[in-house]
Formats: sequence, C-alpha cells, structure tokens
Amino acid sequence: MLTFTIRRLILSVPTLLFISLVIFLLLELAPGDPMAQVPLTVPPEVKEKMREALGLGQPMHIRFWKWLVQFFWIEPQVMIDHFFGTTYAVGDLRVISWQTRSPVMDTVVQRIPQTLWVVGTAYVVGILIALPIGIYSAYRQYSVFDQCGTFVTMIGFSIPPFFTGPLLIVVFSVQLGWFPFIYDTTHSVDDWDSFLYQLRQMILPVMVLALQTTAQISRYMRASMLDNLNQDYVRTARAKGLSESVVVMVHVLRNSMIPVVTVIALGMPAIFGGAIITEQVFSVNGIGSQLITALFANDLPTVQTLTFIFAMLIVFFNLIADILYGLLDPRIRYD
Amino acid sequence: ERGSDGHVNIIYWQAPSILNPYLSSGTKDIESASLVVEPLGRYDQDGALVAYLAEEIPTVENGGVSEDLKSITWKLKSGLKWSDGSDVTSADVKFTADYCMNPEGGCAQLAKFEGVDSVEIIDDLTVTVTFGEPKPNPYGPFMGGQSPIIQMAQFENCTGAKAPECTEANFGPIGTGPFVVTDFRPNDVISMVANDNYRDAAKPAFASLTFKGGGSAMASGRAVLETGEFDYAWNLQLAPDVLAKMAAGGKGTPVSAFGTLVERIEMNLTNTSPDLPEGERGTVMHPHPFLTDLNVRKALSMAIDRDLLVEIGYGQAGRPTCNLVPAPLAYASDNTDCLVQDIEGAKALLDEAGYVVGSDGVRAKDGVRLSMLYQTSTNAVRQDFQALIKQWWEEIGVETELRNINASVFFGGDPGSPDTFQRFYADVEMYANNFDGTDPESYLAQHTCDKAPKPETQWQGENMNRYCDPLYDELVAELGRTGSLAKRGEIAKKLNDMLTKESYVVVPLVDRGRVSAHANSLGGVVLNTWDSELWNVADWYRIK
Amino acid sequence: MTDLSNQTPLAPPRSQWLNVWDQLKKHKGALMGGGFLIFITLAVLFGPYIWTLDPQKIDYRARDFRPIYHVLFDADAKTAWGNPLGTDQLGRDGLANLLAGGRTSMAVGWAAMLLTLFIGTMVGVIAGFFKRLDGPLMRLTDLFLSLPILPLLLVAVTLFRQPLHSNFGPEGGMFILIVAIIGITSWMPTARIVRGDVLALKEREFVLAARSIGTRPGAMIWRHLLPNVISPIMVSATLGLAAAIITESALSFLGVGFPSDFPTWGKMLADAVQRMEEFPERVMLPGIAISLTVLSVNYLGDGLRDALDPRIRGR
Amino acid sequence: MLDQPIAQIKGLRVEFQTKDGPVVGVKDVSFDINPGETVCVVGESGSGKSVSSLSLMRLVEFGGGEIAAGELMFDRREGGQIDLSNAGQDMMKEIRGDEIGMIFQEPMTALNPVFTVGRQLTEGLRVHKNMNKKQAEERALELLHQVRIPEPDRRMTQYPHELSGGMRQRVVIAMAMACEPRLLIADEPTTALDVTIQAEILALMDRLKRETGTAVMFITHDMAVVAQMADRVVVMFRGNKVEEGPVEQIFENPQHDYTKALLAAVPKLGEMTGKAYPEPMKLMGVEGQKIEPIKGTEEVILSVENLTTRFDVKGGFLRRNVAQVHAVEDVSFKLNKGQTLSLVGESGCGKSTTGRAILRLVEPQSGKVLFDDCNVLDLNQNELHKVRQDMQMIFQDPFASLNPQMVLSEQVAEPMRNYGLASGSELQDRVANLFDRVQLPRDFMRRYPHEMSGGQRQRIAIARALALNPKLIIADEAVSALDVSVQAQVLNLMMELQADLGLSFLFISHDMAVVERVSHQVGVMYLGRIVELGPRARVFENPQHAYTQSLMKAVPIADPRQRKSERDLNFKPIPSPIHGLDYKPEPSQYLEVEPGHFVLTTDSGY
Ligand SMILES: Nc1ncnc2c1ncn2[C@@H]1O[C@H](COP(=O)(O)OP(=O)(O)OP(=O)(O)O)[C@@H](O)[C@H]1O
Ligand SMILES: Nc1ncnc2c1ncn2[C@@H]1O[C@H](COP(=O)(O)OP(=O)(O)OP(=O)(O)O)[C@@H](O)[C@H]1O
Ligand SMILES: [Mg+2]
Ligand SMILES: [Mg+2]
Repeated sequence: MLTFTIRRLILSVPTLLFISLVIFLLLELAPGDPMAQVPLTVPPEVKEKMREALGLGQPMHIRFWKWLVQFFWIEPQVMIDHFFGTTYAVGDLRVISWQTRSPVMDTVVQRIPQTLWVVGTAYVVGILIALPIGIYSAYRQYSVFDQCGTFVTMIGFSIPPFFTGPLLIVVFSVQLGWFPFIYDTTHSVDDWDSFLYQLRQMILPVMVLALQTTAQISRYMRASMLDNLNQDYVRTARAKGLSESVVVMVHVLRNSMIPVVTVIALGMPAIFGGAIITEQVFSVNGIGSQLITALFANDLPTVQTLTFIFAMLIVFFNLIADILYGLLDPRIRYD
Repeated sequence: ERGSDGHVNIIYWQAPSILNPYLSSGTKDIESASLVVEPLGRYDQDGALVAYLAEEIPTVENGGVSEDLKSITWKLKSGLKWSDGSDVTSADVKFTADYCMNPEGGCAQLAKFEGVDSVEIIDDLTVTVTFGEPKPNPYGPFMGGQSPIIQMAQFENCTGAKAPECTEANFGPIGTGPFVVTDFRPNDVISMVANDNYRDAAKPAFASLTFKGGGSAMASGRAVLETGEFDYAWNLQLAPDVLAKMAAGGKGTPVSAFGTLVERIEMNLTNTSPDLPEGERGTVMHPHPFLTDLNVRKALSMAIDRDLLVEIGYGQAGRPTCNLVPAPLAYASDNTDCLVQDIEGAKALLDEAGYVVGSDGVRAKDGVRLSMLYQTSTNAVRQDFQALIKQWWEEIGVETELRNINASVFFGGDPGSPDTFQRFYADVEMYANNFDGTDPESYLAQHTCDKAPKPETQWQGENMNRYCDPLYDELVAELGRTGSLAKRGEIAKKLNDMLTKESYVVVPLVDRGRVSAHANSLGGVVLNTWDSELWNVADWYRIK
Repeated sequence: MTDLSNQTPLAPPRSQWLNVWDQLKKHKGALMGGGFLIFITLAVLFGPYIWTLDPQKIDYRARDFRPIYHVLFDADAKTAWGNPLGTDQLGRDGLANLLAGGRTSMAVGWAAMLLTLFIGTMVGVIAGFFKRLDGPLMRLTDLFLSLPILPLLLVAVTLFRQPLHSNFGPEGGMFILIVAIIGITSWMPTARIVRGDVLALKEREFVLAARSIGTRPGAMIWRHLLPNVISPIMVSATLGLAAAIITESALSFLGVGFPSDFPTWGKMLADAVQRMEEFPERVMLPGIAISLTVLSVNYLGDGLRDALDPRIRGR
Repeated sequence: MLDQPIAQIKGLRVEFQTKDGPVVGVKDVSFDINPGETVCVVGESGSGKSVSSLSLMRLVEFGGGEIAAGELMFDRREGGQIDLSNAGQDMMKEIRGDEIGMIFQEPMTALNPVFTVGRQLTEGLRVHKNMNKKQAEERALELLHQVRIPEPDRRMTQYPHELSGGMRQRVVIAMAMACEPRLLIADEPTTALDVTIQAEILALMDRLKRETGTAVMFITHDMAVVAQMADRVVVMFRGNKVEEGPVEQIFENPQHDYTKALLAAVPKLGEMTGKAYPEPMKLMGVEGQKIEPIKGTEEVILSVENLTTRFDVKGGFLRRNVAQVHAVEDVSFKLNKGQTLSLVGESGCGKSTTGRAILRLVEPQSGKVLFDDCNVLDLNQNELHKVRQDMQMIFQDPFASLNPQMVLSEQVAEPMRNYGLASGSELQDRVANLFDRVQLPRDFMRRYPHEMSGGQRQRIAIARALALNPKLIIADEAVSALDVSVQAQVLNLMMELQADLGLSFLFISHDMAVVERVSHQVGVMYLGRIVELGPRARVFENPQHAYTQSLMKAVPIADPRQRKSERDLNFKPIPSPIHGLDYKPEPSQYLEVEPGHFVLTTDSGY
C-alpha cells in the first residue's frame, strides 16, 4: 500500500505535467482574446499594444515554460516566504492575472474562505441529509418514504441551480425577507451575532447546492445499502442478537459506505472548484466565479492556474479515493 | 457634513478587477476608480465639460487652447491634496501622461493621448499639452473617467513593463476623489471610507462605501428595487417588463439617460461563403452576391419595426433611431425616415430590383437566393431581436439563419477564430457601439477603406462591413482639419447619412440608453452617460 | 417412491425477454415511467404534426398570454384557446415550443447519455479487466475530469462547426457537436464505477471458470462482465440523461449551445427564469417536463434493473 | 424439569411472499428438542431444513418469509416457556445469540468482510454477557482455541477473506457458541471441512452438549455425521416431516421410502476394500444399472513435477508484502489416461491451488506440468488457449462458478463457441445432448443458475466441462456440497463418463468415502506437500504416513453403533503455511514403501 501510494504519487507528476500541457494547448486553441471585454471605443492599435504588454507576442512554448516555472518554482517559494518570513521569491515574477494584473494565487487565497464556507458547508449538509435518506429508503425499500425520497431527490437532481437559486431568492429574500441574497464576502465572524448573520447569508446558497449533493449521494447510498442488506452476514449479525440499529448502522452501513465514501471523496475537488452558477446567482464570488469571469475575460493565466489547481485536486482526491477504497475494504489489494 | 450619512452600498453586476483605469478599460474598472481618482475635467449629464481638478475648462475663447489648435494649457485648482495629504502638482499630471504613453506599459487609454507630442510643466499648477497636428478636439488627455490623474509618488516605480507588478498601487491608488480604498478584493468587493483630504470639506456625505461586484443584472436590480439591500445598482440590462415588475417593489427607482450607444445591424459587403479559399473569403476580392445591392439593404432596413424592438427589448432605456451618431445634438442628423416599418414597400422594392419569390418563399435573382446568416453575441435581448427581425425578413422573402456567439469570442479579436465580429463570416451582424466623450470624429473614421479587417492585418480593423467610398474617406479627412463646431457638425451629419440612409450599410436600430437604479433613500443621483455614472458621488446623500 | 424421482415442478420454459417483460409489468413505477416516457416521446415526435403552430412564429399582439387553465384563478387573465399553454414575451406559442424543445432536449439527452455510457463502460471495463491498462486509463480519466468544458466546447466549435455545418446543416451540426462534447466530458464517473465493479467481479469464481473453458478476453467482457455491471450502468444512465439535458441548457445559457431560434427545454427554462414571478408557468412547464422525463427514466431504470437481474426475477 | 423439551415445534408452516404469489417453504413440521439432546434434521436439498431453523430464530421474516401457522415453544433460561412465533423482536434480540446460537450454511458469506474476526466474535459477548472489551477478547481467544484454528492470536486481527473456507466455518461455529447457548442450531456446519477438523468440531459440540446440557439441532446431509452425532433423527421431504425416531431405529429400520433411498446412497468407507478398480454405486430405484470396474490405461497423460505455488501476504496498515503462503510446495505426481487420481487433505492444504496451478488459473512459482508432453507452464496465451481445450475444471462451488446472469444453455454452449466447435442448430443439438448426458431435463436450458438446486448446478458445471470433450477434468470438490442422493448420482455419472470416454480425473475432495469409491490413485496432501501417494487400495488399506493414519481414523462411520469417542482422536494443532519472505523450504523426498506407493520422508510439518 505504501509502495502503491508512493508509486502513484510519483506517477502523478508526469500525469499532472501532461494535464497542464493539455490544458494549456486547449486554452491556446480556444478562440477568444483578453481584449474581448475592452470597449469597442478602444482602437485596435491600442489593443495590440495591450496584448503585447500581456506577453501575448511570445511564442507558445516560451509562455508555457514561463508558466511552469512560475507555478512550480516561484509560487512555492512565495508560500514559503509567507509562512517563514524568508525572502526567496522577492523580485521573481509570479503568475499574474491579465484581468487584475495581480498574482493569481493571491486572489485564490483570498477567495478560498468563502468557497469553503458555502460550497463546503453545502457538501457536508448534503451528505448529512443524503446518508439517512439513502439508508432509510433502502431499509424500507418501496415504502412511502422511499418513494417520496426518490421523487424528491430526482426532482432535485433534474432541476438546474439557475432555477432553484432565483426561486429561493424570490421566496425567502423578496417575499419573506428572511435572508439576504447578496453574499457579503467582507463579513468576518467574531461574535455570536456576526455568526448568525453568516449563517443567514449562507443558508440560501447552501440549500441550492445541498439539493444536488443530496440527490446524488442518496441515490448511491440507497443502491449500495440495497446491495448489502440481503447479504448473509447481515443474517449472521442478527443471529448474534444484535439490535436492528446495530445491524443496520454498523454492519450494513460499514459495507455500504465503501463505494459511497469514494464517491464522496471524488466529489471533494468540486468543493474547492466552487460552484459556478450558484456563486453567480448569489454573488458569492468564490473560486467558481473567479474561473468563470476569467474564462469570459480570456484571462488565460488565471484560467490555466485555476484549472490546473483543480486538476491537482482531482488527481489527489482520486488517489485518496483509491487508498480509502483499499483501507475500507480489506479485500482490495494494491500491488 | 462629511461622513454624517453613514454607509452606502453600490452594486455592479460586473466586478472591478483593478482600480487603475490605465491598465484596464472595462467600464466597471473605470467607474469604480472614479470614486478615488479624478481627471482634470469631466462631462456632465448633458455632455458639457465641467472642471474637476482644473480651475476651468480651457477653450480657445479663454485662451487655454491655442489658436492653431495645437496645444492646450491646464491650470490646476490650488490647494488640492492627495488623500495621503501631499499636494497635487503639475508634475503628477505630466507623470500621468508619461505613464500612459510609455510604449511598454500597454496603457489601455493610449487613444486618449493620441497625437500628443509633449506635456510640459509650466509651473507647479500649470501644464501644457502639445499636439503634433491641430486638434479640433483637444480634450482627450486628462478628461473624463478614462484619464484621471494618478499620483507620481505612488506610481513612480511602476512605469512601463513594471506597471502590472505594482499590485498594491493598482488596487489602491491614492487619489483626490471623495473616497479612499481600504480593502480591494479583485473581482469581488471594494471597501472605502471618505477621503479626509477631499477638497470640499462638507463632502462626501457618506462615511464609508461598499462597492460590490458580481452576480447578474437581475440580482443587482432585485437588491436595490425589491429588497433594499443595496442603494445603487448599475446598468440594469433587463427586459422592460421585468424591470417594471421589480420597480413595483417600491424600494427604489430606476433612472435612465441616453448617450451615443447604438444597437445596429451591419451589412457585409464581401462574400463570406465557406467555399471561398481562406485568405480570400470575406475580403474585397469577392463582393457579396446580393448585399452589394442597395435595394436589398434598404428593403431589409424597411422591414424592421424599431418601435417594437424598443418596446420589447429596452423600454424606457431605448428609443428607435436611424442614426449612427444619435447625440450630442450638434452632431446628430435628423434622419427619421426609417422609423416606420414598411413591409409592403420593402417587397415592392425587391420586386422592382428583380428579386422574385421562389416556390420556397425565398426571393432569388439570377440564381442568387436571398439567404443570409445573421450573427450576434449571446444576449437575451439580442436573441429576441434576432427572432423578430428574422420573422420580418422572412415576410419579405429573405431566408435568415441565426447564429449567436459567446460574447468573449465574438468581441475578442482572436485572428484564429472564425467567429469574431471583425472577421464577420456572416452576412449581417448585430452589436452596439458608441464613442467616448462627445466628439464622433474617430468613430466616424472607423468606416474608411483602410480600416477594413483583412487577413493581412490579422483581421483587425473597425470597418466591419468593408465599406469603401473615396468620398467618405475624403470627408473624414476634412473633418480632421475643421475646427469650427458648426462646420464639424455638418460634416459629421453628412458622414452619418452616407453610412445610413444613403447606403444602408449600417442599419441603426435602437439608441440605447442606460438604466440604473437607486434606492429611494439615496439622494443626489444624476445619471450620466458621458462619463462615469459615479461622477458626482460626492454629492450623494441619504434622504432622511 | 414414485414421487421421489421427479424434481420440483417446472414452470414452462419461456423466452428471456418475455420473462423480463413479465417482471417489468409488476413494477408499478417502471410501468408508469415507461408509459410516460413513451407518451412524451410520441408527443415530441408527432405532436408538431398535430399542433402545427410554428414554434418560432412571432405574434406580438398575442404576447404574454397565460395558459388557459389560468382562468380558473384569475378570470381576467389574458388567455386564448389558440395558445393553450400561453405565449412568451414575443408571442411565440408555449405548447409548440414545448413540443419542439422536447424534441431537441430528448434527442440530446438520449444521444449524450448513450455516448457517455458507451465511453464510460468501455473505459471502465477495459481498465478494470486489463491490469496493465488500468493505470493509463485511470490517468486519462483524471485528465478528462480536469478539462474545463467551456473552452473545450469553444475549441470544438471553432474547429468543427464549419464542416459539420456544411454536412449536417446548422442544427444537425450543432447537435452532433453538443452531444459529442457532453459525451466526452461526462463519461468519467461511469468509468470509475464500472471499473470498481469489474475489479471486484474479476475475483469472482465464474470469471475464473470462464477462463478455464478458454474464454478470450473480448468474450469474457461481453458475456460475463458487462451483464453483471448492468446495475451501476443503469444508475449512470438515469443520472446521465438528466445531466445531459441540464448541461445542454447550461451551454445554451452561456451562449455556446444551439442557435437561438432552436428551442430546448433547458433554454426555455433558463430564458424564463427572469420572469419567474410573473409567469411561473414558463419555468414550470419545461421544468416539469425535464423532471418528469428524468423521473420516469429513473423508475424505468429501477424496474429494468430488477427485471434484468435473474435473481430478483425469480422471486 | 429435565424432561420438558427446550424447544417444541408444532405444526410449523412458513410461507414466502414472492412475486408469483405465496410459496410454501415448510408445510407442516412438528418435533421437539430436549435438553442435552442432539436432533439431526436430514432431507434433500430444498426440503425446508434451513427454513425451519430460521423460523426458530425468527429470522425468516428478514428473508421475506412469514410464519403462517404453528407454535414455536421455547424454554427460557430463567424458566418459563414462550411462543417464539409471536414474540416481539425486542425479546428475540435477547434470545438470539444468547439462548439460541446458530451456525450458518455458507461459511464464505456468513462473515462480515470488513470487520476483523475478533470484532465479530466479541460483539455478541459484549451485548449479552456485558463483558468489557478485554474480557470479551479473552473469551474469543479461548473459543478460537476450542475450534482448533491454527494461530488463534493472529486470526483475531485478520479479516474473513484472509482465512480459508474451513477456517471461516470454524469462526462461525465459535461465534455461535460464544455465549454458551441452551440451544445450538447447526446448519450444515461441517460440510466445508475436512474429516479431521470435522471430527474435532463434532467432538467439540459433543463436549459442549455434555458439559452444559446444550441441546443441538443439527442439519446435515452427511449420514455418517448423523450416525456419529444424533440422538434422534428427523427426516424431511418437500416441506414435511416424513419420519422421526432414535438414530439407531432410523438407520436400521427406515420406514419411509425417502429415508431408505437416502441411506442407500451413502458411500461407506471400506466398501471398496479388496477391489482394485473403482466402480459405480448401486442406486435405489434405478433399474438395470451395470456395475463394472473401470480400469483405465497405464499411459501417463498428466505429469506434475515439483510444482510450487505461493501467495503473497500483505500486512500492516500500509499492507506491505510481509510473508508468503506456501500453498503448494514441491508437489509431483502422475495421472494416467482413463484413470482418477484423488487429492485428499485438510482444508487449506493446497488442493484447489494445485488444481488451478495445473490449468494456470493461478501462476505457479516453479515446477513443470507436462500435459501430453508439453509443459503447460511455458505456453503463451495462445497455446494455453489451445491446451485448455483438453483440460477442464469443475469448481469447488458450483454456484459461484456459474455466471448468475446467463441462461444455462448458454453457459454450456460457451466453451464450444470459444473454440468454434459448433454453431447454430448444431450447437443447440450438442447442448441438448450434453443436458441429456448429465440427466438434466432439456427444459432447464432456459433457466438461470439460481433457479436450480445445488446438485443440478453441479451437473451443469460438469456438462460445461464435458462440452469440449476434454482428456482431463479437474474436479475440485465436485460433490461436497450435494446431498447424498444427488451426490451418488453425480459420482455415477462421472464414472460412467470415464468408462465411456476414457476421461482422466484429478479428483479433489476431503470426503474419504467418496475418494475411496472413485479413485485409482490417491495423493494425501498436508501443508502444501503430498505426504503419501499410491494406488487407492494401498493407501487406504495400508496408510504409512502419520497424517494419513489420523485422517483415516477421523473418518466418520455411517453407523450409529460405531461411534468414535473423543479419546480415539488424537489432535495435533495445525501449523501455518505462512512463512517469512526469507524462509527456504527443503525439497520433498519420498520412500517407495510398496510398488507405486510413496511416503514423504522429509519433514511435512505434521
Ligand atoms: N427467501 C425465500 N424466498 C422464497 N422462497 C424461499 C426462500 N428461502 C427459502 N425458500 C424456499 O423454501 C424451501 C425450503 O428451503 P430451505 O432453505 O429450508 O431448504 P434446505 O432444506 O435448507 O435445503 P439445502 O439442503 O439445499 O440447504 C425451498 O423450496 C426454497 O425454495
Ligand atoms: N488468492 C489467494 N491469496 C492468498 N492466499 C491464498 C489464495 N488462495 C488460497 N490461498 C491460501 O493457500 C492455501 C491453500 O488454499 P487452497 O484453496 O488450495 O486449499 P484447499 O486445500 O483447496 O482447501 P479447502 O478444502 O478449504 O478448499 C490456504 O492457506 C489459503 O489460505
Ligand atoms: Mg439449507
Ligand atoms: Mg479448495
């Protein structure tokens, strides 16, 4: 397992490099121009000058190499500097966004908190709701609860967030006036009241996002529970005189969680990736909205960096999922 | 009294990415920066010039502009202070010009400084800008939100290639405006407090300000009009019925004003058939099979009901127009003959021109079918327009295929993409354009022969329809030489008419105004489309 | 003594598909789901021939009509029998649009789902079965997982729109493009799940047995592995159909989808969100259509899975 | 009140609600179980044995069943009788595991794969006996000792899949006995075990019964075990009890036809003494059976030389390779054409692995497998494919070895498709012929594996193996899971085929009586090595190796008057086949005691 992990980690380096190259080429190939959002009143010559100032005149391989150096060599140094007060990276050119002309990573760091607050909470809430629903619908398969659960979760899955978002806003913010719907990213939690406010402003986006998570995870949970409930070992557990709750919640659940946990782990990168549409609807301005604005502005360094961070998380969490799979299920072996 | 009205919340559904207008020309960036940095003079709501940091607006009459129109001399108000307490001097003004004109800086406002030969410091408060050629309109540099004065002390080490590295300065410029940045989160939110050193001791009324960006026009409209979470929302590009419904919320008021933005259809005079080889496709080598026929272009224009377009798409924020230059008054032609839809007339015109309706309902002449590709950027209103116009055109026997392209591709100049509006691989396309300030000279000059995008120029250029008329080019040149305002107006109107009612290569549809909204409790808002909307934020106050 | 020899009484032998059908018949949800699916498919296929109004026909005098049932709670509502489901802000008929939109959405949904299933299952099975290909294929999944869909689509549009446009027409070309993009950006979860199941299946004794009777890898996959991973594939299929319809709408929403005069349910929904308060039916109708389709596919999938599983069928 | 039965089943009827309407699992069954008594329940597969026992635990409900009628009186430990058929689940929870323990039929699946053996063993103890973790673990360890698992300490922390089938079964037994229940229900507890372990387990249960007065309800199809264990016997047939009586009476004077048939089908050790060649069994109700010895030839078809197979053992949190299972160690033997060589030995000694290694279904470490003079281990995939046409295997577990999603005719046709031997209607004909050959009705062709009884499944597996007309069939415990009547049919079938087609069999089994009946040659395996190899008659009549001798002694005799006492059995703890990575086993050396009869002289670990 250790060798497996190490081998996978080592293998992930070329994988990631390759991914970064593919992403880079993709972005290069994609039509679009960082000057697209510049007003039409700006004459083409000026735009051309601005493009040059962004470094767009250089050949592709040089730009890719530059990005590699900036991302893999300079940015880590900046991080070390930040934590230990050293000065390795002073004066080195970091990955600079074309839109803000500031280091991309600074913005990322600035935005991670709200993304984690909202998307992360939604994920946790979604899982917390999904698991009981999945477990109970499987335990009482084809009962009223199961039917309703299926119905609601599938509806939740089939309705896009650009609909549920405004719907919740209309009901809870406009009609009832209970919750704000423009997320205040400058809000800091330092006492009970501000915590309450934070809760209030999180509720709507969290609800929208949790709906999707719940729908998906509860389907997997239910299917997995169903697979396990009829296994012989469940009968053995019952024959030992264990109570139903122990039988279901310990014996069956532990087995059913194996695939579900990996599904959950695989969903993790999405938390850091943010939720593009929901962030837009509620003006949360997390990573997701950073990516989408960068995309629309053709801010290639930002897009490249964000997509690549996302790719790293995907590779990492896929590894975690595989390891978890191996750890949770003693039958699986890696060699 | 300064700071007595507490806090004000502004929401822009596009978030500012930087507060240095010289590094970005996005409206959101310029307008948010206008809270902090100011130019020497601005345009007011009517397009008239008002002095800001300057003592007065220099003109030929008051001697500020030389007789030969080759130089302009600005005088700063005395006693101006930067928000850090230091004095504003003419060195800062000259530095600003140097900063933008640095060839490596990639300055977004370089066009403002076009033709500037030198900027000289006369004394502490006086600078003279000298142009290489006579400039009938010398108000490019230091005028309007695009060209504010920045502090030399702060940006001294940030010139040229180093400009983007000064993140701190770009995110928090020291200015003379009513507010000072305390926290800037790119593409998200700006927190500001009142500037202690603002020149008017009684202003601004608000002690602090939050400038939130992001979301959608829908959400920001709601936040002002329906829930009252915000005090001011910018540019509510919403369907009129939606806006009206929101306004019924009663928390705020939409306000509108008109500028020079015109939604128009451009006719392609070259053939863009995919069968042509790349390099020749879409160039003057191959004229368009039927759009080169004036009658067809005219008929297409006649079939459009502009009133209905306005009603459906813009409501109070739009009015039908037949002009490319709808304002200011001095330049606007009185051309109104397109305003009435005339389907029958259009049909007759086409009949006359020999285009007969075929069995499939599509007109054709000599085997050339009137079948067109109509492209525009993705946008709800534009798609409604497309649908309507397509229907009208089909009524007169013109087959229309619609295409909508992502705005970031459409308006981007990527020479590799076939979908940009410059490349114009379609028969007609629709978008909106305007000009900066109040002078249309360079705007009209966009339709000269040499401005046509072509492969040799990497498809850059502004003359999308490849219109080429030597007469027109000549008139443009004459406009450049003319100083008298009346004469200039006359020439401009002539140019406008040449493009519109005489040739119909440009078919204006709607004069698009701007709708913004403010809370009912926010006073002092004067909507201005000639400059930053937040131009008079110092005068805003809370209605108690 | 006599009755010792004969075994349990035998049910008459029946064809496999008859059995599946028998089983399916007993699954109420599946029947309802299947019924609705057939209904909606027929509706979008043949509806436009019955309800012949052109969905793109603009009649601005008849704009913003409410659905006919609206009279029930608001007697003065603008309604007309000619537009039973109302009209939109340009006066286009709601019913005609719903039918036309359904055609595209269903076609995109099914085609993209099938493509997703095909790629996902293939990659999953191959990765699970051939140990040597597992690593590379799973890294490939990582790669595809990290590809951003939007630039991908833009690239695809740039590269392929013209040839597809000239071969299949504006709608056909875009259809192929969108289906392909949705397909190749959403097969990864299926692949991972299938791979996991195949890894486990491979350890089962019947696979060993099949090897011992000389079954070659291809036949092994086809005969032994695929039928046994049908259940996760069914789940992916139901989720995939919904996801494809939603993705298509998001793409239209971002302006890289079908031409604007080509309605789809997702686009109708996205367009109507602005006027949700005033004209709830405009979001509800396409929304309900999407949800019901997804639900019915889900129930049908549940039923089919049960029916295809001989162990359950026996019960 | 010793004469009051501990459990009384009165008029039990169990129905299952299925999609085809109710199915009756048990029609009408009544019998008592007295304290300290062993009641054996025998009967054909599907006759309702398991369902009756599950009803007593009230576990049928979880399988979709319902007790439609009848009473299940149970005598509580604290005194007082209750009717379990309508007791609440709360009450049942206390009784299950504590007062009634149950051993389940399938050891492979009865354990939860993700919990350690220790955890699963201690669970019940902690619930019912209020023990703390440490106490429970001590008790669990003691239990593992009792069921004679090698290296009990290690097992506590292992997961079920790391144990061989026999070990798992012993864990299940330990679990059932953990709380010293008053009634122990054992559903085929020893089917998966070899004779020595089986004898130990039986002895253990016997001791438990004697010491604690535990009553045992013992479900089995092995009549020898019945003879050894039972006080009373209940015979079931198609959901009904057909006969009940003391064990001697049932064996000596069966009344019902079914009982008679059952007894006739039991192979008895020693029946073949004096006969040089195997011959088919005489079956009741089959007219005109020809019983002739099967001679075979002396031509070697398979020759295995120094075959060694090892598995890696992963350990620790990170699952590193820590040791190796020496599953097959330096094994050599020869098999003649048209003859049968049997491999016997205790569970986990490497019999199955040997069989699989010959077919290269597991990759051996070293050695030679000469089949028709080509070394199977040197072949590439294509050549292997060709060779497999002549070598087929019947797997230990017929259910597991059939694809649950495929109809039977397809499964039988598959090998022929693979080799392109037939297609279209010819294929159908050949499949139908194969069905006839293994005496399965042709209308079974459309069925799925789960719709068959165990014996029928095994016949499908045999039909599949025959489809290619192989020269060699490796039959891995081909009959162990079958009830005796079916087992006899299958054995006869195999011998008939051998006689007709000249097949060679490598017959893997732990049932000595069966081995005696079918083999020409016998190899006794212990800990991965063959400890004794020779003609069947010599090995059975003159066992030389100590292990063989104890094996012979442990074989239960199907005669209730010849019970073995615990003292006759001399148990030795079983050493582990797991050795460190640096362990170098010595080569095997044999002594030829008689012509063709070899005995291992080097250390075997016994
Ligand atoms: N869950 C169930 N659903 C439907 N029928 C069942 C179920 N369990 C058992 N049966 C039926 O009940 C009858 C009795 O089955 P049972 O398991 O008791 O047989 P058995 O005597 O234990 O056989 P074996 O020796 O093969 O274990 C069989 O006909 C079987 O098909
Ligand atoms: N895949 C495997 N991985 C690790 N160890 C294994 C594997 N298969 C078998 N073993 C081990 O190899 C040894 C021999 O196993 P094998 O299955 O050959 O025994 P057997 O003689 O067939 O026993 P039984 O009678 O219980 O079937 C056992 O200790 C077993 O635990
Ligand atoms: Mg049973
Ligand atoms: Mg075995």
